[in-house]
Amino acid sequence: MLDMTVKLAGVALKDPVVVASGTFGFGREYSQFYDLGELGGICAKGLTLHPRNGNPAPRIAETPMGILNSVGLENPGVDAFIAEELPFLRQFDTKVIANISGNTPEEYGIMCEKLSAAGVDMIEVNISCPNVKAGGMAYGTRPDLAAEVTETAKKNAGNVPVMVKLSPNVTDITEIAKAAEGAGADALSLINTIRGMRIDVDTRRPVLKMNTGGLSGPAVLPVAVRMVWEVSQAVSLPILGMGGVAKGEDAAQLMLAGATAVAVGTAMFADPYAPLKVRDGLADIAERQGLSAVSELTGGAKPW
Amino acid sequence: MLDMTVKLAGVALKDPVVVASGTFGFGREYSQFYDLGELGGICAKGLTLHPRNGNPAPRIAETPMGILNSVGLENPGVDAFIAEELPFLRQFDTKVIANISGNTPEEYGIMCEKLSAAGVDMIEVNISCPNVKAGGMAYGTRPDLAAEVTETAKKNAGNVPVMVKLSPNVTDITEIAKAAEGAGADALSLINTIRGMRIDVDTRRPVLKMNTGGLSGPAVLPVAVRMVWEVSQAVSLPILGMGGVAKGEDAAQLMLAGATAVAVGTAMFADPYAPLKVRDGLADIAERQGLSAVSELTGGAKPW
Amino acid sequence: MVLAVGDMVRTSGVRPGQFVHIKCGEGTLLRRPISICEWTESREGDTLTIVFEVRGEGTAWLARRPAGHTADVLGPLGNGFAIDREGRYLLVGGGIGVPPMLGCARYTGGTSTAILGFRSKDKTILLDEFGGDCNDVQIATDDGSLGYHGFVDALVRQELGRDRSYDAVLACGPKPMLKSVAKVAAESNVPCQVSMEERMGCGVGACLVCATPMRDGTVKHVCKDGPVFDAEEVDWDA
Amino acid sequence: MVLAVGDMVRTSGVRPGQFVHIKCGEGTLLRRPISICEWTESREGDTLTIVFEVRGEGTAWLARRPAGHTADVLGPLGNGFAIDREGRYLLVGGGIGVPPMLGCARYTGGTSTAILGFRSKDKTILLDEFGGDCNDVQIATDDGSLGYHGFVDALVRQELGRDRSYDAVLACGPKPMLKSVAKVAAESNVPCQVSMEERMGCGVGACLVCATPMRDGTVKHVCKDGPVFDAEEVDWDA
Ligand SMILES: Cc1cc2nc3c(=O)[nH]c(=O)nc-3n(C[C@H](O)[C@H](O)[C@H](O)COP(=O)(O)OP(=O)(O)OC[C@H]3O[C@@H](n4cnc5c(N)ncnc54)[C@H](O)[C@@H]3O)c2cc1C
Ligand SMILES: Cc1cc2nc3c(=O)[nH]c(=O)nc-3n(C[C@H](O)[C@H](O)[C@H](O)COP(=O)(O)OP(=O)(O)OC[C@H]3O[C@@H](n4cnc5c(N)ncnc54)[C@H](O)[C@@H]3O)c2cc1C
Ligand SMILES: Cc1cc2nc3c(=O)[nH]c(=O)nc-3n(C[C@H](O)[C@H](O)[C@H](O)COP(=O)(O)O)c2cc1C
Ligand SMILES: Cc1cc2nc3c(=O)[nH]c(=O)nc-3n(C[C@H](O)[C@H](O)[C@H](O)COP(=O)(O)O)c2cc1C
Ligand code: FES
Ligand code: FES
Repeated sequence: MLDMTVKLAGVALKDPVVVASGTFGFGREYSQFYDLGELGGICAKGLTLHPRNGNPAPRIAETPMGILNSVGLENPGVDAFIAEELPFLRQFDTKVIANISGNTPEEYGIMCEKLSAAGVDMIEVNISCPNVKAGGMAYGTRPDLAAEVTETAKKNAGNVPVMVKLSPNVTDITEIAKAAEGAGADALSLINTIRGMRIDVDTRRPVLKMNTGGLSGPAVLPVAVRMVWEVSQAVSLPILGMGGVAKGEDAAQLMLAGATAVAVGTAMFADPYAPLKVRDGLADIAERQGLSAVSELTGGAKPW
Repeated sequence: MLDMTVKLAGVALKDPVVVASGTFGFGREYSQFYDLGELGGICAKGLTLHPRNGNPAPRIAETPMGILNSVGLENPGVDAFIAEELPFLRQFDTKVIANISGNTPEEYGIMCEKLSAAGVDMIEVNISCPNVKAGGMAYGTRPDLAAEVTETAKKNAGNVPVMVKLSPNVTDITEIAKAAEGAGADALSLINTIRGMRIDVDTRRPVLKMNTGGLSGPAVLPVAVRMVWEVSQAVSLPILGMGGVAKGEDAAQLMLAGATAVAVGTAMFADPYAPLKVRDGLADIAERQGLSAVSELTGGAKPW
Repeated sequence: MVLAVGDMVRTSGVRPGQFVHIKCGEGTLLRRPISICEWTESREGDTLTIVFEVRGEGTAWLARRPAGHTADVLGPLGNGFAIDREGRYLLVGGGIGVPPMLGCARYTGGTSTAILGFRSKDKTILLDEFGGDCNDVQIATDDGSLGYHGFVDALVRQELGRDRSYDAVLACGPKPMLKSVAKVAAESNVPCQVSMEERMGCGVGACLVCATPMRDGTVKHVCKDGPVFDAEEVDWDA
Repeated sequence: MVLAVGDMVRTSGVRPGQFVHIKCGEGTLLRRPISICEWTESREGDTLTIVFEVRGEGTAWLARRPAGHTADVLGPLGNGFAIDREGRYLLVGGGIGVPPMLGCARYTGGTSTAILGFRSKDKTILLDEFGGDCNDVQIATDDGSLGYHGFVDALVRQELGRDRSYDAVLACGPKPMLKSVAKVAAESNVPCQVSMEERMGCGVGACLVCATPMRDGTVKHVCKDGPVFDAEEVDWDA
C-alpha cells in the first residue's frame, strides 16, 4: 500500500494535492462535483481585511496553453469568510488554508490574528498578487518588504503555520525565499502568476480591462519547476509547488524538484476533476516506481 | 496596395518579419525551403569571439506549447562567420543582423569592430543568454552592466546600428531598457528565453544536460506582449519584438504593443515556412483593417 | 448542433436561458459557454440543441465535429429565465442572443411574441422555428436587408406601446442592446429579464472572473448568479 | 505504418538510414524523428514505411491515426548509410534501431547478415521481413526468451570472428550498444557506421540542439551531419 500522506510545515495532508487559491472559491461550487474530503487541502480564495469587488471585467483571456486573469482579489473580507465560509469548509475532512493579501504589514497582522483565532490549518501569505496596484506586488519583489510582512504575519498567527507565497516576476526568486525564511516563515508556496498581456488585434484593446494580468496554466509549468528547484536548494523550508499542474507527471516533476505538496489551479477550469486525476496519476507514478510513500519523490531530482 | 516595409533603427526592412537568432543557423538550411530574400531580415546564430562547442546534449526539451533549449552558443566564432557565412547570407536580398555574446565588455567591442568592418546591417547585442555561465545573464539583469556593454558596443560598431537584446528574467525590464537607451542603443529586441526546467520523472534526471534551459515558443507570447508594451512606454527606441510568434495575429499583437518588427523563432521547428506564413497573416490583418501600411500597427494598442 | 446527453435533462432539468460549457479540443484551454437552444428528454436518451456562430478557434473546432463525435460538455449551468409555461412574454434576441430565446418560445408554447435582431438578412437564423413557436415574429436588421431597418429596441418600444400586458420582456444579446431594451421595458412598466455575456473561466462560480456589476454596488457572476438577471438589478452604467 | 508521399522518393531519393520528421498533432510543438524503414516509388505515388514504438504523447498520437489520415511529414532528412548495392554488410539493430536496418537489407538484396537485439521475445519486430531479405538473421534478447541470451555485441564478435570479409558493420540502436559494436568492429578491422539518436528541434541543421561530440573535439549534428556517422569519428567517451 502506497502511503500518500505528506506533512507540510507540520500539517498532515492525506495526499499531496491541494487546490490553488483563487481557482476554487470557498469550495461550494466544486463540492457539487465531489466530496471535498477527497482533497489533500484547500487554499481558499484570497482574502483582504475589507470586502473587495475586484477589477472590472473582462478578467480573463486565453493564451497558448495558459490563461491571463485580473480578478483583483474579489472577496467578502476576512470577517465574512470566518463567519460564513469557514464553517462550510470545516465540514469536510480536509485541511483549510486561508490565503491573505494586505495593503500594509499591519493588515496582514490583523488578518492573521483573526484567522488564527478562528482556527484555520494554515495561512498562506500572498505577497505576490500582480493584480492589485498598492502593496501586493512590491512586497513580493523586495526582500526587505517580504521579510517585514512575514515577520508581522508570524507574530500574529499564533500556532498556525505561515506559508509565504512567492512571485515569479523577479530576477532572483531565491533572494525573496531566503528573506521569508529568515523572517520565520514555516513554508513557501510558488509560483503565483507571471505578468502577461493579450491584445485583441481588431479592437486594438487589451483583452483584459486591467490591460495586463497574471499568466497561469500548463504554459508556466517549466518556469514553476525551475523556481521550485532553485528555491528548494536555497532554503530548508517545505514547499507547496504550483503553476501549470494538469496531470500526475506535472505534480511529480514539482515534487522531484523539491516540493512537499502541489496545488492545482487553472487545470480545473478545463476539468473540474483535475485535482483528483492529478492525485491518482501521481499515485500511479509512485507505484510504478515501487515507492512505499509518495513523499519519497520530494527533492528526488538528480541534477547532471 | 499595402506597404509592408518598416524601418528599424534606420534599417529598411521589406517586411516586419525576421527570423530569431539561434533558430535559423546562418540560413543555409532554410534556404533549401525558400528564397531567403523573402524574409524581412535574418538574425544570425549568436556569435562569440572564439569558436564554441556549446553545452552537452540533450539540449532540448518539450513543454506545453513551448520548448526549453540549452544550446549554449555553439558557433564557429566571429572570424569564421565573417569569412564563411556572411558572404553566403549577402547573396540574398534581405538584411543581415549579427548576434553577439561576450564574456567581457571588451569582447563585445572587438566583435562589433570586426562586424562593422565586414559590413552587417545591424548588430544585436545579446546580454541575456541564460545558457552560458559567465557573463551573459548578469549583463542582462543589471542596468549598470547592460549600460557598460551597450556603450562599448556602440563605440566600436561605427555606423552599424546596435540593437540590445533584453532578458525577460528580471523584476523590471524597463530598468534595463532605459539603461541601454541611456548608453546609446539604437534599438531593443525582446524577449530572450525565460529560464525553465523539465524533469524526467522516471529517470529523475532533468531532461536537459544543463539541468535548466530557456523557454520559448507560444507559451511565452503573453509575457512577450506585456514586456514589449512596458518597454515601448518606457523608452523611445524602436523594438524588435519576439517570443512565441507563430501566426499573423501574434505578430500583430507585438506590433500593437509597440514593436516595429517581429522575429519568429521556435515556430519554425514545427513549420519551416512559419516566417512567411506570419508575414502573410500579418498582411491579411492589415488589409482587413484597411491600413495602407503595416507600420500603422506599431504602438496602436489602446489601453483601457 | 444536437448533443446526445444521456439523462442530463431528466436528472438535472433544463430551463430556457441555461448554458453548457464545452471543451473545444486540445488546443484551447478554456471551455466555451453556449446557450441551450432546445432540449428533449426520453428514455432513449436526452438531447440538447445548441446554435452557435463561428467566432474564433473554439467555435471553429466545434463546427468541424463530425456527426457521432464525442464532446466533453459540462451543464446545464447557470440560472435560466424565471418563466411560466402559462405566461405570455415579449422575447427579444440579438445575434447569437437569438438561440436561447427559442427555448423560451417553445416553453411558453406559441403565446409569446419574438423580436429578433440581426446584422443583415444573410445572418438570420431560426426564423422558421420561431415562426412555428410564437404568436408573432418581428425582425430588425442593422442594414435593413430584412424587416425593420434599425435596432430591436425601436421594435420593442413600438410593441410595448401597443400592448403592455406581457408578463415580462426577456432579452438576450450584446450589452448595449440589453441596456436599451431594459430602458424601454422600464419606461413601459413591464418587468424585464436579461441574459448577459461575459468571458468565463470555470463556468461554475469558483474563479470569479465573470463578474458583472450590480446597481447596489456589489458584483455578481454571470456563470452562477446569471446568465439571466433582473434588468433592475444590473448596473447599466458600469 | 505506410505513408503515401507523392513524388518524394522520386524527386529527393531515399537512402537507408535517413529519417522523416513528423508533426504529431496540435498538442505537441516539436516534430518526431522516425527512421525510414522501407520505401517504394511509382508513378501512382511513392510510399514510405515507418515502424515505431509508442513511447510518449507524440508516438501515441501517431499510432492512433486512422487509415487515410493526412500527416505533416518533413523529409527525407539526414545522411543515410554509405552503402553499395553490391556490398555485403553486417547489419546490427537494437530495439527501435531495428527498422532502418531493414532498408539496408533490402538495398543490398539478400547478401547481408542481420544481428538484431530486443528486450524480449514479445518485443521482436520485422523478423519475417529480415528473414526474406538477408542471408542470415541472428537474434539476441536481453532476457533470453528468443535466440542468444545477452547483447548483440557478443553475436557481432562471434560473427566477425568467423568472417571478417564484410564490407562494413552498419549499426543502429542505443548509444551504449553502438559503442560496444564499434569497439568490436574496430578490433576486427572492419569499417563501422553507426546511426545515432539525439533529441531534435528543427531536424534540418539550423537550431544546433542535436549536437554529438566527435573524437577530434568538434561537435556534429545528428539531424544534418548524421544520423549516420563513421564509428571512428565519434567520441564514444563523451
Ligand atoms: C452565457 C453565454 C451563452 C452564450 N451562448 C451562445 C450561443 O448560444 N451561441 C453562440 O454562438 N455564442 C454564444 N455565446 C458566445 C460564445 O461563448 C463565444 O462566441 C465563444 O466562446 C467564442 O469562442 P471562440 O473560441 O470561437 O472565440 P475566441 O475569440 O477564440 O475565444 C477566446 C476566448 O474568449 C472567450 N469569448 C470570446 N467571445 C466571447 C463571448 N462573446 N462571450 C463569452 N466569452 C467569449 C472564449 O470563450 C474564449 O475563452 C455565449 C456566451 C455566454 C457567456
Ligand atoms: C534519427 C532518429 C530516428 C529514429 N527512428 C525511430 C524509429 O524508426 N522508430 C521508433 O520507434 N523510434 C525512432 N526514433 C525515436 C523516436 O524519435 C522517439 O521515440 C519519439 O520522438 C518519442 O516521441 P514521443 O512523443 O512518443 O515521446 P516523448 O517522450 O513524449 O517525447 C518528448 C520529446 O522528446 C523527444 N524524444 C523522446 N525520445 C527520443 C528519442 N529516443 N530520440 C529522439 N528524441 C526523443 C521527442 O521527439 C519529443 O521532442 C528515432 C529517433 C531519432 C533521433
Ligand atoms: C482566476 C485566478 C485567481 C487567483 N487568485 C489568487 C488569489 O486570490 N490568491 C493567490 O495567492 N493566488 C491566486 N491565484 C494564483 C493561483 O493560486 C496559482 O498560484 C497560479 O494560478 C498558478 O497555478 P495554476 O497554473 O495551477 O493555476 C489565482 C489564479 C487564477 C487563475
Ligand atoms: C534553439 C535556440 C537557440 C537560441 N539561440 C540564441 C542565440 O544564439 N542568441 C540569442 O540572442 N537568442 C537565442 N535564442 C532566443 C531566440 O532568439 C528568441 O529570443 C526566443 O527563442 C523567443 O522567440 P521564439 O519563441 O519565437 O523562439 C535561441 C532560441 C532557441 C529556441
Ligand atoms: S466563470 Fe468562474 S466564476 Fe464565473
Ligand atoms: S535538430 Fe536542429 S540542428 Fe539538429
